[in-house]
Amino acid sequence: MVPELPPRPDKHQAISDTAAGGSAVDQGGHHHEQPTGLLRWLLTTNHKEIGTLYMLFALLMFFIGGTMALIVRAELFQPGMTFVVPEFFNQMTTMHGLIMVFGAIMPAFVGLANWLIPVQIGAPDMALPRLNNFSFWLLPVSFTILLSTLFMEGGGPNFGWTFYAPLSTTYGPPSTSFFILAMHLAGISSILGAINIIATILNLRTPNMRLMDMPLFVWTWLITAFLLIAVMPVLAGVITMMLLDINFGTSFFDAAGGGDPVLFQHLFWFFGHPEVYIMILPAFGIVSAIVPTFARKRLFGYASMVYATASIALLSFVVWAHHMFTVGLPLTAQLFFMYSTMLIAVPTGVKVFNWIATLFRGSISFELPMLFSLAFIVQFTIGGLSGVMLAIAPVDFQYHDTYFVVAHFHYVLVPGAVFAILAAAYYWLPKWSGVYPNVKLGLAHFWLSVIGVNLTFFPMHFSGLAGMPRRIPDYALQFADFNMLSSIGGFLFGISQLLFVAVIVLCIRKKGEKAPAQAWEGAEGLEWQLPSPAPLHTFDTPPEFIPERDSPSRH
Amino acid sequence: MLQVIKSVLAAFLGVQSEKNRQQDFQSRSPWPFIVTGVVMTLVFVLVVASVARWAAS
Amino acid sequence: MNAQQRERQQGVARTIRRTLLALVLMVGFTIALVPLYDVFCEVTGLNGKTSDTAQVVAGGDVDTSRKIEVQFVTRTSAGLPWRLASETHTIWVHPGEVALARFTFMNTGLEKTSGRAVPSVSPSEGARHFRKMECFCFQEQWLEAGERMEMPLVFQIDPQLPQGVNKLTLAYTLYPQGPVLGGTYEH
Amino acid sequence: MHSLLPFGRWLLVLCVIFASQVQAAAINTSSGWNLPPGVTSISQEIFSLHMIIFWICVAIAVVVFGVMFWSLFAYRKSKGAKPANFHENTTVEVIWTAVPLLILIAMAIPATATLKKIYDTSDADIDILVTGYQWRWHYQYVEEDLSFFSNLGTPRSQILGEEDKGDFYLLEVDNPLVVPVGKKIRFLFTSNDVIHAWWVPDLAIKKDTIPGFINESWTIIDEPGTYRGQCAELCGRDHAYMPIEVRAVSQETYDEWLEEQRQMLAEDAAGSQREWTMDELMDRGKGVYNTYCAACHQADGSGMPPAFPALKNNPMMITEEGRDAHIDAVLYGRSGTSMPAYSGTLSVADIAAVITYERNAWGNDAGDRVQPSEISEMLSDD
Repeated sequence: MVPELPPRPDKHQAISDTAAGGSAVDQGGHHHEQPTGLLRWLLTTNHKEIGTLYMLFALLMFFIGGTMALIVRAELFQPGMTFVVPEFFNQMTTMHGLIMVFGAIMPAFVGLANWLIPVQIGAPDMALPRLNNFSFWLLPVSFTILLSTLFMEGGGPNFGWTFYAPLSTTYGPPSTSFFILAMHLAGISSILGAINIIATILNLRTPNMRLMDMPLFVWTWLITAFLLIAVMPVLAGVITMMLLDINFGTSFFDAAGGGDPVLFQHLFWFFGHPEVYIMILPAFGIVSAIVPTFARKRLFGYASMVYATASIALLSFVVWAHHMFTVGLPLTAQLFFMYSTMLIAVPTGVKVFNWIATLFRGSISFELPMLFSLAFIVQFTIGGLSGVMLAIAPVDFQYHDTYFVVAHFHYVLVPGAVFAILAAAYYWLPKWSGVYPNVKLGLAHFWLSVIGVNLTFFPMHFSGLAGMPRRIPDYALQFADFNMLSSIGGFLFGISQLLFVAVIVLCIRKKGEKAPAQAWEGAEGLEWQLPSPAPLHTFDTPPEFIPERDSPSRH
Repeated sequence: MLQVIKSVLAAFLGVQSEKNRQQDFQSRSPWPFIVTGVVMTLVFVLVVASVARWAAS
Repeated sequence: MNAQQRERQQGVARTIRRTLLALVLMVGFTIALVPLYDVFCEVTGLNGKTSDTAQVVAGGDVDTSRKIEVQFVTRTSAGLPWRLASETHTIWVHPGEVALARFTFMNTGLEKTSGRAVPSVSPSEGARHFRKMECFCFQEQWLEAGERMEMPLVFQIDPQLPQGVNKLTLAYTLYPQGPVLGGTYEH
Repeated sequence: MHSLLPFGRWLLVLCVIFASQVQAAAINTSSGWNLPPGVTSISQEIFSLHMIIFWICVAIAVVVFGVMFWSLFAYRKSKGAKPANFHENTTVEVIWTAVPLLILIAMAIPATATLKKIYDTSDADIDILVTGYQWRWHYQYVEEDLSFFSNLGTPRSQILGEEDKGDFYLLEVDNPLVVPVGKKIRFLFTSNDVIHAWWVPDLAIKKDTIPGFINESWTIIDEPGTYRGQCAELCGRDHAYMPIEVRAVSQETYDEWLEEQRQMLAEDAAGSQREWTMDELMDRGKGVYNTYCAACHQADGSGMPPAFPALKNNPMMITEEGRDAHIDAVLYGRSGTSMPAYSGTLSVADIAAVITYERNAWGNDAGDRVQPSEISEMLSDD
């Protein structure tokens, strides 16, 4: 693999320093003979275009996965087998999970990384532009395969996104091998993306920018990328063992041949728990960028944020079995995983405290990105607190595999990670498109989302405590009220995301207030020195960076 | 080395004094920190494991 | 190409080499996890699996100060028309004492088939202290149609068994052996 | 850009809604908002642990969100707030690291104590082996030579909405697990196929049943009553339809029940020897069919091809030649399909009855009877 940097045209005048108020300088086009139309997007090696592709793909998957969630919520609107049959219900819950995790949230973060990391560290592009193109296009292939399993005989995967053996092996539908292929492709895409991001961050920073001068979004992604390198091979290993069990007569997970179904869970969660942090660490980086901007005050505890992110990442490798408290671990193991899980709450708490200390004595205004970030902090904290409750092993016997868990991880992932992604979109849309997102639509989107998301997931705490197991298509009558609320909330949240699409369409069509280079008053960072919209090629000459003046950790 | 260990320990708690932080900034290579971090994680695992073993007995 | 760019390119190449190395190490680690897990289970009794080869009688004195209740549970699984029964539900043994239990296998099907009994011990902490000198579970068994066979289990409870444990349950699940096709068993 | 006012007001409303929900959850412990305190000392300990950690979380949330919202309110730019310039403070950082750490340690101590009690399965009076099947539970009283299946008791017509749903919709079974109060019961868990989880909230027991492996747990139920639960681990299509019903009764009632069960077993054994009439077989067969077969092959035998073939007009079931294959399929299952073997699940009378039913219902006109004695001969050891 030969690393290749994008060619550097000499006649090109780099943009440096502030070009406040400047409109887009048209200089992207004359670089090379570029194919036009569809081919251009197919072959692009430009980090901004690939970033856009990633994010549009994630949005599409968000809607597909969301539609599946709404099918689930429609079935659960009232008790009884009312709308779909259980086989299809199981396929919907499984596909919803897989698509949202691997198709929506992860690609959305990778898209943000592609767009933002080079412009935040003053690099001309990602370190490996062609590899970048390849790792994106693996995703549509992967998810086409995954979605096509729904139309195969026996249907698509129906064993939950955690695909526990032997339900997914000995008892899986015939399409399971295609599911494994799709997961392999998505995994390879993630690994390649991670390598690219690490290579970019470690080598292409503008001169004088030390690691401790990088914006937190870059830091969180650096750590996330290391997590990906560490755990994606484990996922690949697990699904390969499944494939061997299914097709080649091995018995890794089959007790009949001397295997152990619990081994599957250990391996899966050894991947799966760091995976959870892969889906939240970049969100921490986003919020750490937005809160200081609109509090007009520097991020409190930059260094401790970096340290906390790193220790969360390291600790995430030693807590996996808290997903398995009911499989019958010996007492010592149970205690070990309970203690380590409780301890991981400490660095996570530090982050929340840092954001609040950033707000304290700031000069706060409530633009759209700030609203989403504040909602993120509150809602993520709710998810974190229910996480602490889940860490207490004896009590987890009552919570495990109920809607309480569903409420917990959705609070972390939807009002958490998804809100952070939406915050990021509203924050950087002026930079991407050159116009501010429409405030009226954005406000409506925000409030409907907040109400919808909490109406969906907050009652799930209660249905879970009251005893409703997860992944059931039909339930006892005492859960009916909570489920009806959740379903109403789910549809409200789902439909209000169409407003977001409207906001994006308006931005793409340049309908809206023109944004200057420094789109937000309090924003810091190299990306705000670029005109809005940022031209296709930026920082061909590394920008000037003076740590004493520009570093987020300066004194 | 002692300095690195101290920094990593502080990092686990998310706390670092001003002076030490400045010192950390001076070193350009992150590798000592990464290696120490992994080693400290192992130490952490052993400590928690022995606490668990003690509590279980 | 200027010096800075060359330096960057070398840096990128170095980083890629290192991350690929890390990737290879992780793949190796994943493969190693399977045998590691077995070792870990054997050492800690994580999953209640007992050793799948015959062990020798552990020396030392028989601990007559306590008696352990050993309970046998047998099950057959779908796809194998066999029955497996233990002579007794429970026997009491002193730690260190060598004991014998008899199990009866019956093939109620119409063909010669093979099966294997998979053992599991609960509480799992007891698994590694359950030493088997002779067991039908070490290999697969063949039975003619209608055949009945009695097979012994010779075992010993290690005197190292933790003090709190005074009852061990040994469960045998009988699984069909033979070609596995498309995830379901032929019989 | 826009005014704070609507934002603040909304947040306030939202907070009030949250607070009142949380309040209600905490107070109405019996109204289905919260964990049940349960009927064992362990379940009550778990419940109080749950409430302690819940209130600690509420307190943390109040403090954290309090400071946050107060800051949002007090340092509004629209009110002319000027930003301060601090961005770190080691003392504060040490405090907010140490305090949560101490709280967590304080939580870990009682949690450890409870966990140790949960793991102490020694000196049990009764051992019950619980085996998960797709999709029913099997209970075996290890010392009593007594075992039976426990199936969903809710009729399909209620699930499909053709009939009003009963009070215990999806939480009722045909054969509940009966146990005496005040006795230490040790449960052993395993599975026949995939992983299930046996969960009864009132007993605070949730344990995975894993094929080929055995798990254990225990309980002492203090109050007589009926305690209901469900399978808690996704186990395939009918995961929602395998409830658990535990009936805790006095020792005398339990002994009577045991005696009754033994008599029924004896009757069944006698029944497998005698000749059954067509009506008897059809009557019993219909019940067995609806419990075990109708979920896949449908109550009217139409099946759901291609996965679940139709039995109505199925050549195997209307011809004399198909008879052996038919019996074989029910006894030993069909390899390569999801048709399980019923030889270990159903009694010989049930098997004979259901085969007879399938051959003579919905217009199938094989006209023959399959006698229990015939089946037991096929299954006999020699």
